[in-house]
Amino acid sequence: MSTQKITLAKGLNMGLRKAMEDDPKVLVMGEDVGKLGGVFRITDGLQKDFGEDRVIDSPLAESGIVGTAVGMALRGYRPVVEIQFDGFVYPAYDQIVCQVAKMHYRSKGRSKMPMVIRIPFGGGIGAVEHHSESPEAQFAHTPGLKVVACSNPVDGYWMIQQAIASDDPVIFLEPKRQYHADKAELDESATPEPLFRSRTVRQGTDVTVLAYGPTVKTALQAAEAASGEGKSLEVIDLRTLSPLDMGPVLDSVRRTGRVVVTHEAHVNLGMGSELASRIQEECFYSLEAPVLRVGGFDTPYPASRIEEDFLPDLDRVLDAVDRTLAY
Amino acid sequence: MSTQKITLAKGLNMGLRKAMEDDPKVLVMGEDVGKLGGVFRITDGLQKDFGEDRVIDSPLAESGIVGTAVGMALRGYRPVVEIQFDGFVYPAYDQIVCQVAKMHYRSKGRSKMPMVIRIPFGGGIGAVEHHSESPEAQFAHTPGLKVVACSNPVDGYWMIQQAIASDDPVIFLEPKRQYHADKAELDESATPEPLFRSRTVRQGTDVTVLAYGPTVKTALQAAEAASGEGKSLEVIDLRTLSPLDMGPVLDSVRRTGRVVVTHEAHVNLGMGSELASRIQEECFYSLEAPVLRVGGFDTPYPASRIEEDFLPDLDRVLDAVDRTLAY
Amino acid sequence: MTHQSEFGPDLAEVFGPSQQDGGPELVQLLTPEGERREHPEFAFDLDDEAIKGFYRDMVLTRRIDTEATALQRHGELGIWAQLLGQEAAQIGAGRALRPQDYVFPTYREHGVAYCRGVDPLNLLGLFRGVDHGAWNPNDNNFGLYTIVIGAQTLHATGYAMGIQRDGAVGTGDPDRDAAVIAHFGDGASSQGDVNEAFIFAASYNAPVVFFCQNNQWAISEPIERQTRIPLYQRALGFGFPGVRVDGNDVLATYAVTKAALQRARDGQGPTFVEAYTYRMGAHTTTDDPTRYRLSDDVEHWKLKDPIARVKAYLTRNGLADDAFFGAVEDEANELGHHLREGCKALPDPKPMDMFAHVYAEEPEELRIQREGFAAYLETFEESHA
Amino acid sequence: MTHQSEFGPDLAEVFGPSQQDGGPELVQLLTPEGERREHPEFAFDLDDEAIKGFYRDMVLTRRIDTEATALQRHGELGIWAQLLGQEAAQIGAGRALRPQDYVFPTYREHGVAYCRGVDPLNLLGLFRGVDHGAWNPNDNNFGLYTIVIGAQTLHATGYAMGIQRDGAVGTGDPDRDAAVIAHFGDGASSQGDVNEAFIFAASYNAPVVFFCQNNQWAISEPIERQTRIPLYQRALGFGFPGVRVDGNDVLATYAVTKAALQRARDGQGPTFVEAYTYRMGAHTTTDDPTRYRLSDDVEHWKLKDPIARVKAYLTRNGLADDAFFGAVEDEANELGHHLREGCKALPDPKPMDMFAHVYAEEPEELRIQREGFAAYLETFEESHA
Ligand SMILES: Cc1ncc(C[n+]2csc(CCOP(=O)(O)OP(=O)(O)O)c2C)c(N)n1
Ligand SMILES: Cc1ncc(C[n+]2csc(CCOP(=O)(O)OP(=O)(O)O)c2C)c(N)n1
Ligand SMILES: [Mg+2]
Ligand SMILES: [Mg+2]
Repeated sequence: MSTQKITLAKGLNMGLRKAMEDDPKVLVMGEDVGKLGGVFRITDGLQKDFGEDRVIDSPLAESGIVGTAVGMALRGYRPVVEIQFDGFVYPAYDQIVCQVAKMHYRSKGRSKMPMVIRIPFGGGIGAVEHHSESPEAQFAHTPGLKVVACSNPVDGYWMIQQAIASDDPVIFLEPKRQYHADKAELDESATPEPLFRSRTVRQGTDVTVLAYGPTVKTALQAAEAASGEGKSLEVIDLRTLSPLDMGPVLDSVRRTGRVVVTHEAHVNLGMGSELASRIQEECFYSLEAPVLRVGGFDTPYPASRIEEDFLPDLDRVLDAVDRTLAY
Repeated sequence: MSTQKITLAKGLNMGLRKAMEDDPKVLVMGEDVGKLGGVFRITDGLQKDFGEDRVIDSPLAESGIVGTAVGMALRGYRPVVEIQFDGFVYPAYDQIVCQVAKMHYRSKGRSKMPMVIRIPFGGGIGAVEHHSESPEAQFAHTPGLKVVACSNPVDGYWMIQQAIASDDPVIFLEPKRQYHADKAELDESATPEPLFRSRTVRQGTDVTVLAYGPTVKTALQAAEAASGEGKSLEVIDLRTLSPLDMGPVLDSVRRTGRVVVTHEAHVNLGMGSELASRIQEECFYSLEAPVLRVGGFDTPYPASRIEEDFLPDLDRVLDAVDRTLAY
Repeated sequence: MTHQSEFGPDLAEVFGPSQQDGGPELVQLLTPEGERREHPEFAFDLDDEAIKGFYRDMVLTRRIDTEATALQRHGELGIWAQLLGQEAAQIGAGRALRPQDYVFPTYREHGVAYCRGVDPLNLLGLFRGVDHGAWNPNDNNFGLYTIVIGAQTLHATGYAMGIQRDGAVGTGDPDRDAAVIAHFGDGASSQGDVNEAFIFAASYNAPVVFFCQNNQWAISEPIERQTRIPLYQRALGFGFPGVRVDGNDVLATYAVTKAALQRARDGQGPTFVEAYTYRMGAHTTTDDPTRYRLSDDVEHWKLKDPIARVKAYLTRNGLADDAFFGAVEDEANELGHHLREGCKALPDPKPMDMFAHVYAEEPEELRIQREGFAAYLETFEESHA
Repeated sequence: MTHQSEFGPDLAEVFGPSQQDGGPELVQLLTPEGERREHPEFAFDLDDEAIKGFYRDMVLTRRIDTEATALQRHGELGIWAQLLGQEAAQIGAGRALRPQDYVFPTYREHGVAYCRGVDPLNLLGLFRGVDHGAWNPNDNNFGLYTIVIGAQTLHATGYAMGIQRDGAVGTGDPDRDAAVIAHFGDGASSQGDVNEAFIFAASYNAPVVFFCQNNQWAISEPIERQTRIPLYQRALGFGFPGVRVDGNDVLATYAVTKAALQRARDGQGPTFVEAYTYRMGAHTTTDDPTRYRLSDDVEHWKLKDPIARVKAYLTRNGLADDAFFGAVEDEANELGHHLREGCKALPDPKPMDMFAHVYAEEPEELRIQREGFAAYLETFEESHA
């Protein structure tokens, strides 16, 4: 197969289509996923080709969407649920943490829950309240769920298929501000990396920068900028948030001795706190400086005109890099 | 006023009564809080004395309870909501994180949200699924909420009144297995400590043990046991989880250089991870060993016959103490 | 300072309150005195042998309940959710099912579980604290008990949507067409999830029967707190039929549920069945109903006992003799023995079991945690050795 | 492989689908042609001057909407939720309110906001991204816009319960008795929260009017996905009255809402008002309705324009002349100017504003974070200096 240049939105769309072609049990469900193709057009064209029974426009009720998806999964289907925006996942929170996450455990493995819950997450698109949230830590704290975040078009294509193929429920986070941003070359004949693996996206020797979803790009930009000043940053795209793939992280930290974690979620009890905890536990003697965290501040997501101040950016990442290097 | 020996359940009940007497705007609402006095009897006798309009038995719907409480708060009331068990707070999650937490911010401080959401939390009572959860980290991650946990009868009495007096919404966690356990002497004429302060409940020099709610007792027992072996543990009852009161914690760590955090919530992204992150950030050079975390494992809460293995206990705390001392 | 609410229940006057006798809309085919009644819409289409079978079912179900209650009192169970008084509702509903139908229960459906062939011993596990559900839901098309109120009604609706997608609705093949039944209580009817289940079921015309046992109480809260009008009418506002059946009448419950299930299997969509009954016991063994309800009410409902009326019918019409009743009693005794002995013999889980089945595919970090705990436990065994 | 669902809408046949013309149950007092109609239950009790006032209100409201839409197109707003076609529903509802009543809006209640005296400029803030809500809800008893679908219906119900507790219901004092109105859309009717609001309101007999603008669409989903029967009937199942009113008829909407509010103030509990209307524009300025609906439908609804019919009535009956219409037009132009100039002049928030009002009492840790960020920002100012 020849390669093509695609956006993240396109990669996800193609990945969904592929999964639906490969397995008739795969269903897509959510608000406006049918004719409209979702507000971000990620499911564009799927209902036309797979019909209303496989691409299901739902009533406006997130608990209902996830709860009925549980039932469909129990019947042997593999539902892929779209939550329209991050901030609207909360009405379904009970079904996710008490039912989706626990069904396999409760049933001693007799009832599988092969469900994917797709959530466009993060900010930076100038949206109104509730449209720019980063709820990943809350799900990662819940045993029974797996949580991943893609950061680029090629990962979008492969990871969505892998998540659908997983027999465990996967919270699938998509950095919405990347949907229609950068394009990348997709080779459909390639062999993807496993889903629950982190990836070192830039080698470096001075500081390890951990990122996922939307902040991978920020981290890479920071690394580029830092290299101009003679600082060598290693950037890891975590990709999987639960489970964490600590192998590459610890390897890197043992080499650099310095870590900056960056995400859009609030710093307090965000993924950065878990990463910092594990790193100091595992690499205590390798650390030259404390693990520093650069995230959304511990305020509600602000009005969009100042969202870029709320969100971690190149400068704040570099500031943390400088601080860690100054130790 | 003379002192009396009371349980935690009694302390909370007396505190609620006092708050209702002091301020006619204080309302109590929840499932079975009326004639039954709540399944744990924390609201025992209140409906009889304050009437059905102030002690409100609600329909069986947690989102409805919290959502209507928001409206009552907007009308100038101070609702105290009871969630029957920790595991049943999730249907109200959306109202809590999107409305209760954000109303003050959204309205530029014009709409106050003086609401208390009482949640009996934690395990150890031999209950069935969903009755032993520890959801605190999820709330602490949410800006706009304040989160506290009481650990003893006297704190129960004072802290509930202080939480009700707070103009910010407070998630009020009550260690249910302590409700009817140990008694303590209450002096109603005493001046309580402020609500958002941690308290050193045992002085020590070798290791700092951080605990809250149900694990304070465990930590104190561990300290007692350790002292027999010549190890001196300092125990801090955090009391406030959001905001954290880092002052006493950092002071202690600077003296001991070693920390063990213990809570019943899952270790992964639990309060321990935030505490570890902050401690390594603030006291990097004081630490002699990594901050260690002893919590519920990263599995769903198991069947109650093995819950004591899931929960952190004396031995697991001491094990961590030994590990940190061995560094 | 004691006072009642000043906001009068004017709606109850308009729409009529929920009545102790169920009101005129109640479908009844067997009176509390044991007399058969006809109903214009619903007929009981089985013979007297079947009624004898229902009698047996109800006696055995009650025995499961009293035995489990006793086991709780003796400390063998942590808690037990009693069904006393609800036997007819559960047997009537349970016996109306076909093998291919699927049941989503609450935590109180012991009688339905029995009808599905779930060993009652398996029900005890979660109340004893040895597991969260001992049976395989796929063995008997009987889902695990669900404790979060109302959550299972959405699962039921989704499962029914799956049945539709499998083409197992409205084909006319009696062995293929399938329905789902979702059990829940009167209190549950207030949960958002339950109402969303109604919406999804109506919207997709899903083959699901919403079977509500209105036992008049949600722990200490009377039905009037949840609704001011008869509960079955809730369904009408969502666009599907609702029926109130005498839940203490096993014949009527059977007939109505059977019709509703057939409607679902035929592709005619959801039905709401309100089985009007009464929780004769406490909410659970830890509850104390004397705090909130009158013993008078309980006495009133004793006269409507679901088992007594079938016994009266069988006796009065000479359909069963002492030998029959004695044989059922013997069977019940045997069952009691099975439960008592079986319960005590239920193996405790091992600490390490808590790590089993968290995921279909265990992540490395959990494996490490598991192995770490195993090693930790071994240090104790060593030190005790 | 294109195919439609095989699960037929049999319920729609039974109960009758939601009709384009609202069906026989529609309360209408002014036809699309501008003719007055009588209704046995609801009368319009104001004079022609009031109707002229409504005309003005609707024209100004529409101008707010078109102006804001244009501002969005010019990049001055991030997004705008248009109300085109819903002016009568909002003015009718808004003008039925008394000062002491309280409004809980969605994100589209620009007309109601206007009625409450909220400066339309204040509505732009959140769509421009300068704040989450610029007005003080207590100034006009008009709550902030709520974006999470349905959440505000529970707030409304709770607020109404507060009114009860303040003794401001059923006293007969017209300046004291108060009601609450909760706005929401047809799509919102599927949310658990909205249904729970119905339950709480019925249970406590709360003085709240549930005012649903059924504009036939929830983004791309037609009303049939949310309900198979006319939406106002939903209320009946919860035990309170539901009324379907022509939401493009400002007289009828006013009359029905006024009656419902009075019922609430009198202590007779909740009412559901379904204002049957149509979303003439896109869901928001970022939506593309050509993907999912026919322009035929839009054309059909154009004939029912809420403003045109009042104009027809006024003209036909010689109640208003060109001078009147010209004056209203002038006012609208002035309003347009106010919005255009005002919008561009809306001050951007400062970065540090994000830390304001997180709490009533700022915790120390947040103060430290805030001060840290301020110091960080200063390093830039220095480096730029
Ligand atoms: C979401 C949730 N909230 C609260 C509870 C606690 N609870 C358990 S049973 C019950 C009452 C249920 O009443 P009903 O639905 O009438 O069923 P019944 O117990 O009468 O069979 C309550 C409040 C729960 N299990 N789940
Ligand atoms: C809980 C939640 N889910 C999804 C959304 C996204 N969303 C915004 S408006 C809308 C449709 C609302 O339709 P309706 O209630 O009919 O109101 P309308 O927009 O037509 O006025 C959706 C799905 C949201 N805001 N909140
Ligand atoms: Mg009940
Ligand atoms: Mg709509």
